[in-house]
Amino acid sequence: MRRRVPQLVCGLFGLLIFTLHFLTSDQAHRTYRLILDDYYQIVFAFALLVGVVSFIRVNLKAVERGKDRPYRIVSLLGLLLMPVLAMGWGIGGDSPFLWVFDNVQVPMQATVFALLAFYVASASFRGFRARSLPATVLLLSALLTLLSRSDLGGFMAEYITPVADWVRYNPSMSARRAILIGIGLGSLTTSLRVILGIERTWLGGGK
Amino acid sequence: MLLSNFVLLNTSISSWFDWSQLPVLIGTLICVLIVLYTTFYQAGRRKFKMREIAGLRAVEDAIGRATEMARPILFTPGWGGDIQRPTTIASMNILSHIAETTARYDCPLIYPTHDPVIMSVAQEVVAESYARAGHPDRFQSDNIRYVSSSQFGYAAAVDGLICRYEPSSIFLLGTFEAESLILAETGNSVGAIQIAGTDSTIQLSFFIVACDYTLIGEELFAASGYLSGDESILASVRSQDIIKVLIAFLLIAATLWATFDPDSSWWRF
Amino acid sequence: MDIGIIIAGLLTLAIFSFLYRDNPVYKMAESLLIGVSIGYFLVITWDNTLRANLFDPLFTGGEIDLLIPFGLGLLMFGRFSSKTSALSRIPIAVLIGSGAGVAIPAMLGARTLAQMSATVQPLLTESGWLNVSGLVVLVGVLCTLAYFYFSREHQGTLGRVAKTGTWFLMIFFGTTFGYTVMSRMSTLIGRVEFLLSDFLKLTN
Amino acid sequence: MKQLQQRHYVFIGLALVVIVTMLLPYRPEIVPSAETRRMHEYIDSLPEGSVLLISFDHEASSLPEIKPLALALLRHAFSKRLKLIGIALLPEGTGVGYGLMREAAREYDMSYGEDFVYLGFRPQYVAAILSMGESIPETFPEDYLGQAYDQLPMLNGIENYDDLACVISVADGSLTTHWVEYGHARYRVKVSAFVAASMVTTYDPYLASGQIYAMVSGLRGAAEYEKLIGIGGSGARGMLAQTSMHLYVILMIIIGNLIYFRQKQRGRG
Repeated sequence: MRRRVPQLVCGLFGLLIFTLHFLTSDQAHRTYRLILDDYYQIVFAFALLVGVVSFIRVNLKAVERGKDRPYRIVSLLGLLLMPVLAMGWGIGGDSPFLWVFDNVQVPMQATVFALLAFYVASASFRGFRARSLPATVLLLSALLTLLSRSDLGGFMAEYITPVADWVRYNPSMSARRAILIGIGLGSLTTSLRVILGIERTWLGGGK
Repeated sequence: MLLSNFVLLNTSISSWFDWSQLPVLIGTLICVLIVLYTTFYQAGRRKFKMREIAGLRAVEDAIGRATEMARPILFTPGWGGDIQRPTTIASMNILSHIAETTARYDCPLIYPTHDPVIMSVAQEVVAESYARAGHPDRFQSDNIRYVSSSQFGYAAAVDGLICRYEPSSIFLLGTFEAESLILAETGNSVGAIQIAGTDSTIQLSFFIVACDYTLIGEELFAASGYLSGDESILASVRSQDIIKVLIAFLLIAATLWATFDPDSSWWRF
Repeated sequence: MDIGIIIAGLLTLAIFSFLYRDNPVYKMAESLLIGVSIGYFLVITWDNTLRANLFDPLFTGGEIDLLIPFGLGLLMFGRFSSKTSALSRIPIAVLIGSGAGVAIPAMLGARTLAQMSATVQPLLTESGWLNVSGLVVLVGVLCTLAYFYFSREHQGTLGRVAKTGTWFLMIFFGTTFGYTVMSRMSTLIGRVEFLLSDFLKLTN
Repeated sequence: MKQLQQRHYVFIGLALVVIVTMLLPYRPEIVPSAETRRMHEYIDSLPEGSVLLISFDHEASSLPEIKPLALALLRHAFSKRLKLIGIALLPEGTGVGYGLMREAAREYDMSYGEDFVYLGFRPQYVAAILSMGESIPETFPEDYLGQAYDQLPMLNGIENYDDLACVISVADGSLTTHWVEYGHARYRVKVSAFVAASMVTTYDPYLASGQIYAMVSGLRGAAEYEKLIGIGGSGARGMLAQTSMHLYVILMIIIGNLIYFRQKQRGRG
């Protein structure tokens, strides 16, 4: 019962959505939209509440045990701050809510993102070793692209860039095509197994 | 009479069926038949064998290493996916296998995610694996946690977990975006053995450079079958192979056709 | 100076300090980022989804059919107790099932069929020359597909073809790496521009 | 410990390169690529009053790369007197998209509601894209500022994708894929893209197959577009730093290999 019902629901919804994809009637389109738009979002929103409660619980427990106490408190305060600001002053144009978003959250996120530039440099230093033939091909292809997209003028623009563009549009793209086809097939069969009820891992494993 | 009925039926079909999607419908039906054939007909007759994938042996090694060193394993499905994504399901399959082993050796398994639905499903999967391994008491649901839905909030949180737990093995299996290299380089700095696998083609290039082993695209789906030993997944890997052979023949035939008859267009779907 | 810029600048430096190593300043910034970003997401989800798409239309607009997703959502709360947690499988089943239903035509149509069609090109140009680029693409796709063939060990002819496939893969990874380096550097440029011109006022 | 230090030298070198080049006043010459020109020609060819849907499919964190791209597009579109509808598929891009549209609109004296509108954010991007194919007013009953859809004069008669010239996705990640796989594949809407450089190879197959009509990428693409429309911007400002950082990465790859080969030789000796 704990498995059968969800499995049945899953199969039915899968079949329904799949069928609706091929239909043109307004009713079909409306149902398609209702399920994919409203159902998805609303269930997700409730799941988020569950997730946030779990986050708070994990952090409160840590505060009790005294592990990393100041950090956990900062996390919890940050989490509390945003809804309080939103409830007090709204979330529009010049609200404190957006001010915190713009001056606290965005700069930190952008900086975490910018860390990547440094990691790219250290990964290039460490990972791009010509250990084998394929590794050498990888290295040369990366060097070619980097050179072609640097503004060094003259020789580069005339000879390197066309070669790099040819590589990008032909051998490089063909590999990505095959990866896409492969992933498409993998996703397709996984989805089929989900609808047919053969794939049950999401129910906690089906063995 | 019969003929007019048929015409009527035909026009009524054409008014509610989206004809531009016909190739997709035919393609799907062919694939369904092949999957059903390998899953229910062929699977009963012979055992599927699969070629060795280098990353797979590494998965076992990585689990072994963590249990030997008695250090945690960190598994994260990336920021890019949601539960509807087939890649996430494949990643859950591998998680289930890893959790079974960590349960047996009582090795902590940390699973941070950006998606509360994925968190719920992962808790079920891991709890069930611990029960299957005979150690339901060792399961700690708090180790499977929602960190933040923001991309770099998630990245910062996972980075923090990596630095503080110093896991011996890190599994980055799922759908990743730009956060991939942040996680992989931080993992490298604490000396963890790292196994990555994703359907995000861009991030593959970073994983190839920064991780110890990388499952490329479809290999992730195959790996989920190989590790779990689930015959039905192996059967669907087999069906993917059959479809691939069909595609290869179709591509060659269509190319030859197009070469000799450049005005043809039957191969444009 | 604008207090917002000072805070943003200090937090930027706090995150950059992680490059040296994990430290209390970074940990503080990280904890704040996690908390604030969850709070932000919570507010946005409340405003965009729960209020705008559920409670308003249901309670003031009288759209009773929204009771179904509302009920499904409430079942997620089953997770708060281990006795009722199995209830949450039903809404999850709806998500996974409908996701699979969408994915099948999408994956087959846009990924597989469209990519196949685009690969097919006449191998002779109009003037009768061999279309080298077209041939390279076809060979690349076929060899890489062979790499993803799992049913047999990669030995003999299949092995050689699959090995050629790995070269194509490596070319692709190299190109992607190159382009992504560009992108990552741009982000750092943006951050440094902020620090130099807005925060430290060294340039304008 | 030794690796830790090596890492730090690499970091310090990069920091020096970017800081020094940003402080220098030199600006290199830029030659627009064919790809960028194609987009420029397309927008240029649209008759006055055509409606474009601009989807801000990015996070706030990638603003440094996205802003010059988006501004170049908006300035060109407004100067051609096209009508623009803005939306966002990621919550963090919402405020950013609105700010950018207002900034560009001010420069060209465009008025809200007549020449451009901003509909705001919709969660679940796949669902949102599909839903707009059925009905934009039902997907966005009100705009970002809370005004009803039918109260905005510009939106009169705009029901779904059939009423748009093109969808332009301004993206830092894989969201454009969904425009292609759901918007274009199902509703045949024309899709073009302004994307972060990291996404270029992801979208190449779609560009080549015509599923994406035209694409401009990266800070460099922005600099090229700025040159085509004759307006300078921050794209051009960063180009010297960009080139120097590429050369730095190339240098790192070479030094890494020199060390590797020396160690290998020593190992043999």
